[in-house]
Amino acid sequence: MTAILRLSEVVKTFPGVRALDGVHLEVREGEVHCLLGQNGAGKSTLIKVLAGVHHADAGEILWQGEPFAPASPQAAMRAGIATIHQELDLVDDLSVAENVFLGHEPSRFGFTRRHGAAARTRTILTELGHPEIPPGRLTRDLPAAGKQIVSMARALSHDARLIVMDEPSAVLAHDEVANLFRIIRELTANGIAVVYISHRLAEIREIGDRVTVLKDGRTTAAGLPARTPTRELVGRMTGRAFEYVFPPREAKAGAAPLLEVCDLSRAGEFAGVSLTVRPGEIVGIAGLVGSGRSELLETIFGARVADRGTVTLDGRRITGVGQAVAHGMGMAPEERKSQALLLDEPVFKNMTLASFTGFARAGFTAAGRERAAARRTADNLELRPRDVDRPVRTLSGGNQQKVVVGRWLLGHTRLLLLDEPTRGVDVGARAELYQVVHDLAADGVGVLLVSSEVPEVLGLADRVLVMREGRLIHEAPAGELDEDTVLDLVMAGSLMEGEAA
Amino acid sequence: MIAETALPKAPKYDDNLLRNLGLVGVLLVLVVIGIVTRPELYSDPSWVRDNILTILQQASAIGVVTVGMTFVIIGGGIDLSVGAIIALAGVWSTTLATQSYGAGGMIFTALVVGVAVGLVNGVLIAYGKLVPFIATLAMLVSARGLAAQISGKQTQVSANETINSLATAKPLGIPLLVWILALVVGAGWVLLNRTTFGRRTVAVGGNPEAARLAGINVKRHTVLLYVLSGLCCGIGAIMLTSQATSAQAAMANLYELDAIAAAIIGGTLLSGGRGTIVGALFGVLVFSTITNLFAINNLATEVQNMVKGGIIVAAVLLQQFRYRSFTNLLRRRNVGNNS
Amino acid sequence: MIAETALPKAPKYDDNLLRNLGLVGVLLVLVVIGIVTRPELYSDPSWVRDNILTILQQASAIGVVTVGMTFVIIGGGIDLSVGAIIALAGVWSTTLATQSYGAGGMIFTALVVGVAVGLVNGVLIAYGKLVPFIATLAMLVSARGLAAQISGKQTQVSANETINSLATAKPLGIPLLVWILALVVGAGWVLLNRTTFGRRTVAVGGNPEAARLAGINVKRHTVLLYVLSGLCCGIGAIMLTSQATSAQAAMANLYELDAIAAAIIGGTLLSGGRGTIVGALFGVLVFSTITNLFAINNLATEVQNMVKGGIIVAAVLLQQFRYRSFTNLLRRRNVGNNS
Amino acid sequence: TSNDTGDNAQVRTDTGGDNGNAAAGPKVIIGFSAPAADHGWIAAITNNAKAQAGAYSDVELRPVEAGSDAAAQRAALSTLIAQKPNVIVMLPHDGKELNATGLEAMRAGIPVINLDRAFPSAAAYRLQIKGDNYGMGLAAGQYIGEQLKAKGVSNPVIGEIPGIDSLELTQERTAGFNAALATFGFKVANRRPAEFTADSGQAAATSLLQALPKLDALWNHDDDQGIGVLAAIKQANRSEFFMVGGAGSKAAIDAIARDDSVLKATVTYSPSMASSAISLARLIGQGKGLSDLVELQVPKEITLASETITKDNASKYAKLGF
Ligand SMILES: Nc1ncnc2c1ncn2[C@@H]1O[C@H](COP(=O)(O)OP(=O)(O)OP(=O)(O)O)[C@@H](O)[C@H]1O
Ligand SMILES: Nc1ncnc2c1ncn2[C@@H]1O[C@H](COP(=O)(O)OP(=O)(O)OP(=O)(O)O)[C@@H](O)[C@H]1O
Ligand SMILES: [Mg+2]
Ligand SMILES: [Mg+2]
Repeated sequence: MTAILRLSEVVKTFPGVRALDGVHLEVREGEVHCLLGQNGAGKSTLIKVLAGVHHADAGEILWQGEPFAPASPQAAMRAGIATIHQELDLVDDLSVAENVFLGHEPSRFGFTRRHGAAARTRTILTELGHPEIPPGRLTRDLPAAGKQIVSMARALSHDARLIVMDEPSAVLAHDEVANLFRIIRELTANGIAVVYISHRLAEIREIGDRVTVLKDGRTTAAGLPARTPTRELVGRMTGRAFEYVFPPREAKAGAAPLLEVCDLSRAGEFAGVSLTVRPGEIVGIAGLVGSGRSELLETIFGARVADRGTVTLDGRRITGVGQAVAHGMGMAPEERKSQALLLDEPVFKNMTLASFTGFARAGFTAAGRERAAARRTADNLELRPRDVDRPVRTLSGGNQQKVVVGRWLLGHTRLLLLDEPTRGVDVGARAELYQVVHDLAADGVGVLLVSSEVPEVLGLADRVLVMREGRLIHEAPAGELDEDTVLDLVMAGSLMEGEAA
Repeated sequence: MIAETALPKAPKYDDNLLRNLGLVGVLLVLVVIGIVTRPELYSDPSWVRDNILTILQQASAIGVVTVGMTFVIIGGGIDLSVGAIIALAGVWSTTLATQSYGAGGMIFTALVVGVAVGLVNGVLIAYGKLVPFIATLAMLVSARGLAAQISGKQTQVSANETINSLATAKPLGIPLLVWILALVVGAGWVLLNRTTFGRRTVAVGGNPEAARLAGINVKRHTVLLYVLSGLCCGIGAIMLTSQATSAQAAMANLYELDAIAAAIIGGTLLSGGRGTIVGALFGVLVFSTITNLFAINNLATEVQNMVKGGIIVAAVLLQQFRYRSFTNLLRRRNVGNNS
Repeated sequence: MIAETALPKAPKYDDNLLRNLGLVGVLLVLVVIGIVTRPELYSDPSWVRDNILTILQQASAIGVVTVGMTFVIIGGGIDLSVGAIIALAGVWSTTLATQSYGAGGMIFTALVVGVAVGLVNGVLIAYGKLVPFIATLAMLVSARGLAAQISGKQTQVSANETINSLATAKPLGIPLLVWILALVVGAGWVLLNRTTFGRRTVAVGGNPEAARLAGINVKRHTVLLYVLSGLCCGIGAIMLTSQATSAQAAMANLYELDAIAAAIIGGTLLSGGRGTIVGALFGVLVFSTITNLFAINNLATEVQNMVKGGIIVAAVLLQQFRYRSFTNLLRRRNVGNNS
Repeated sequence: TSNDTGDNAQVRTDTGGDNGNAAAGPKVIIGFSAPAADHGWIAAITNNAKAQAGAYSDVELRPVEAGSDAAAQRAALSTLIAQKPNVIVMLPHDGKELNATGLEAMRAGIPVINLDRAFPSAAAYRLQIKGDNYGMGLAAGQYIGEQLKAKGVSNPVIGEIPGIDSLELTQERTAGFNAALATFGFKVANRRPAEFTADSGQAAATSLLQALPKLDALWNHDDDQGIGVLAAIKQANRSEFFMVGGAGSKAAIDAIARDDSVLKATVTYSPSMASSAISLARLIGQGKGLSDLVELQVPKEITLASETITKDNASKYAKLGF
């Protein structure tokens, strides 16, 4: 097999950051080449250089044997490189078909040929296993997973020789990932090369042919076989040795419930949800994408108004976010960029967003104390870079997530709601986050966790609730469940007594 | 599988349609107020017909400008210089020198001036990286200054009968200016909804980064948007000049505010990425119907103004209310009751 | 816990500082132009001193308004009604009835009117969910209408010597109005940068959803921002009334555009979430220095306007250029050379 | 120009003597349109017209608001024409921009009386009654020239504060002013336009005073904005020059009479022309002529003289101030 793409000594610098510092990469025709690396290692930057978004400061890129320096995204696409970017790059107010063909619309004299575009979109979506997504619908109506499929359809709509996928599985549920792998196999069977980025090592072992590992903008291992033992891969990335590291826990709940949710309902989203969380307990909610878990958390937090039912924290009714926060509830929402972060503000102000009033005296903020507290939290979370004055925008995705979680470590949080806390978070940071959650629980904080990664729910939680189509259908201590059981419940509700849903 | 549950039901209703229905409702309410307050006028069908045509004719120039403005706003910008462009194009096309070239020369001049000023706006914004607000505000000031300079601050009378007759011609019984408005609105609708240019406008305004990643030349497109707005102003300048049979540096005063307000009332998002041409037209019609209502009731200007603010607020609230209650209704119906 | 030394250095340069430096540069350039064109005036130190105070005094009312506007814009809104609020507050506080309560009554009235109108704006926007542009545009129209109604379209002369003397008083040789401007700017700076209110403003404007989910009452805060702007307008109304020793419905015409432009030139993001009070002040000073430059050179209005647009563009470009070249410099130094 | 509104309208009803025109005749419906008043002079125009119409038992005035620009006024007048009044009196935003509307009304058989701002086309009006903008400038220039000459100032520094600079009337006033000064060999050293409002007058005057550390004379086109101009002069603590106003507001006339400020004179541009216009509209509607003239009909054009009000004659003009 010949190398279709070869990078050597590629350097890319942003003001104050050397994001790529001598990267080597060689991708062969028809292979799935995985890129591994911690948050901020430079993976996204690397593929943006390939996609013509950034221009390398130095180094050499050979594409199909020729020197290659795409001046624009269009140039890269014309050369045969299609990219699915990490941040969803869709226009919400265009239809699915319009997004798929944005920039290369089928047209005659400038008039769009909508039926042609719709038909071709439908074909591509069907190939992708999603004939149910209507090409004419506005993209804003799709759930995150649907948007990811549209991004993928867009990449396939080009006649690409190389498709780069930056964490495509981060927002996908279990069965979706299997579907994605089927598509990747079909692509590679046709000689198309795929560069695949993911923080989940199991996926890489399953789909990857070879692996290149980045650390701090440098290639630390190039072209390893995908079956390389986890220990070695993780070691190359971080110096650690394990993927999921769940700290040992002795269940010690038993006090009176901290959070009591009673018969909570919101029309069209979820209904009749009752649950409790005790101090020091970690309760996990498993479920499919779109099963209404995010809405449930937001409603408990008071950010959405319930149609029916009550939420009480320590016996006090919660009816609004302000009150929830005041009484010690915190939430790390699902979409960190749009729901949690002030991207242009420094890290420390983001961390203290919910607690700066507490630091303040008589309405005057205390930036010094805030900064010091934020630094301590940044150390706890091993934030990289550990600079709390840097705008959050310049942090990698995983580190941004740490900032969001860190926000609730600063206040006097007694109940923490976590929605997909490790989405896009690297192996090392993930372990650190798990440790943080455990430490919190050990301090008596109750945690309600939503995650699409079943091992995470099982490994982290004391007690697991399974949610399906807006209802809780099962509850059991984590120890009594295994991955397959949970997946069965999530998909089919097969352990359900009445099969009501 | 994106479960059917995860995909919201296919909309049986359309955001934009509902909004526009809301605006039609507002228009109807205004007409009803007219009928109630001046029944004797409204009892005469030929007066009613004339009145409708008058409203449309009064809306024509600002309507054309609003179409261009809507494109600019959807594309993520704003154009504060539209009134000034009209003044400059109007004045330039009515200088004695230009008038000596006849109607063709005057129209050509107005359009070229509009396009040229739009081009300067676009280049300053796209390549000079100026904030649109500042760039077009600077253009507002400069273009009005230049117009004053060219006209020597005099009102320049158009001696060209062809130009002047544009405002009086009534092919098929409908004023020519209204035909022009209809044409521009129609063309704008097709351009926005049926061409790659329109789709790219939405992309550039809604998510410039995504547009760039999709290979769209965002800068060039931005320039084109301001050129389009300038072109609409050129057309508007000819329309206004023919109506006033003259042009001057102070003409089309504050058109920018009216055009922006009409676009927004019509459902265009000031932050870009969303908007409709038909909504903008309704926005313009609401304003021009309000003016008409005041005129037939002969309200004092200060009362007019006090009431006008209230009507605008009420119109938008009404529109929102209709919209919300309607979607709530649909939602309830789709969901059924959970127990 | 980690030793301070282990932490990375804080950034060595600051966006805002650089921007403001750019504006200071623009001001210096304007002054140099003044010196070159009218050396005989600038050779007289006492004239220069007077001139600086005059520029500051002329900037004082609009400066105060711009501080409020900057808060509103940083908080994600816009206030088109500032000029109209000034007119309404000015007219209301100079009616014969109000004047009979003396200076205290007049000041109180102006402030209350400002706050009340701001409150209405804020409630319409935060709770009525109106787009700020539309809500405050409606308020602009209504408030000017009400002002015309109250004043009977007459210029209302202030017979109150205390009010009128505000514009002539010069404690420590510096006009009282300039002191007021300094006070408001200082208070604004502290409020934005050192208080929880300022923090909330940035959060609400930068990402309202994030602010809400962090427990901030976004709606209430939005209302407070418009109230603050209204309050600044009330202060501005008194300042302007004392300067003109009168008030009328058309006063403070187009102040909204000037205030927004000054804020944006000063580095405030029109989309919210970022901005500086000091920058806004420099923006106001740039405008007022331009006016002064035109006056001492006796430029004709039309030339003035043409040049003014150019100066604004040049100022912003200069500022950007400085900024970019400076950061490029820093970047080059860090990186070394590329092949 | 003051807080007392309305009571000071300039009305003339000569009922006595052998003036046959005063006797009530057939009913005349007069349509009236003037721009939205945000300025004392325009407000006085409207007030005068209403007051004068009220003084006749055989006149019904139908005022239509003309809004804030020419387009709005065109729209308002179309609806007025449709109502077929006997005569229309209008003060156009701009004569040239409203020319077509004048023609439309005349074609519809409604005589049009143009107040103050001339139509270019003679077929567009029946009667033109206006002030003399050029003459106003001439009068101001003449007064200033004479005063300075009397004082023996050879190379005077003269300032000018016009109103809205893009208006043609401003241009005419400035042209007259320059022409008169030229006869003395003088010229304007600095010209800072305001916007007919007191606050803009203050700003313009402050700039002007700053630009001219020494000043001999100042013409401010408009007494309403003059309130701000005088305030600025006081704030700058300047008094080495004298000032001439324009239009002839009550406050200005009083100040001239008191002679306690730099304001020494004002040149009139009286809104009383609106009262005259209504009287003449009535006569036109009734087919009568001016009784002192031999002609059977009202003439086609009347231009009011611009008079110079000084301390000496201020008392005579006091009741004409608006
Ligand atoms: N536009 C930018 N300006 C400044 N710094 C940037 C920019 N984009 C990325 N960086 C920095 O470059 C480094 C590499 O970031 P990159 O996004 O490539 O990491 P990544 O490997 O994709 O991480 P993740 O797994 O979290 O997505 C990070 O330190 C990041 O903060
Ligand atoms: N703003 C919205 N408008 C319309 N429907 C929405 C909106 N937000 C969510 N939904 C719908 O609500 C349902 C549940 O949404 P959501 O995707 O948040 O569930 P989830 O279990 O949290 O899944 P995920 O794993 O993606 O977080 C879905 O049908 C989704 O499409
Ligand atoms: Mg990445
Ligand atoms: Mg979710």
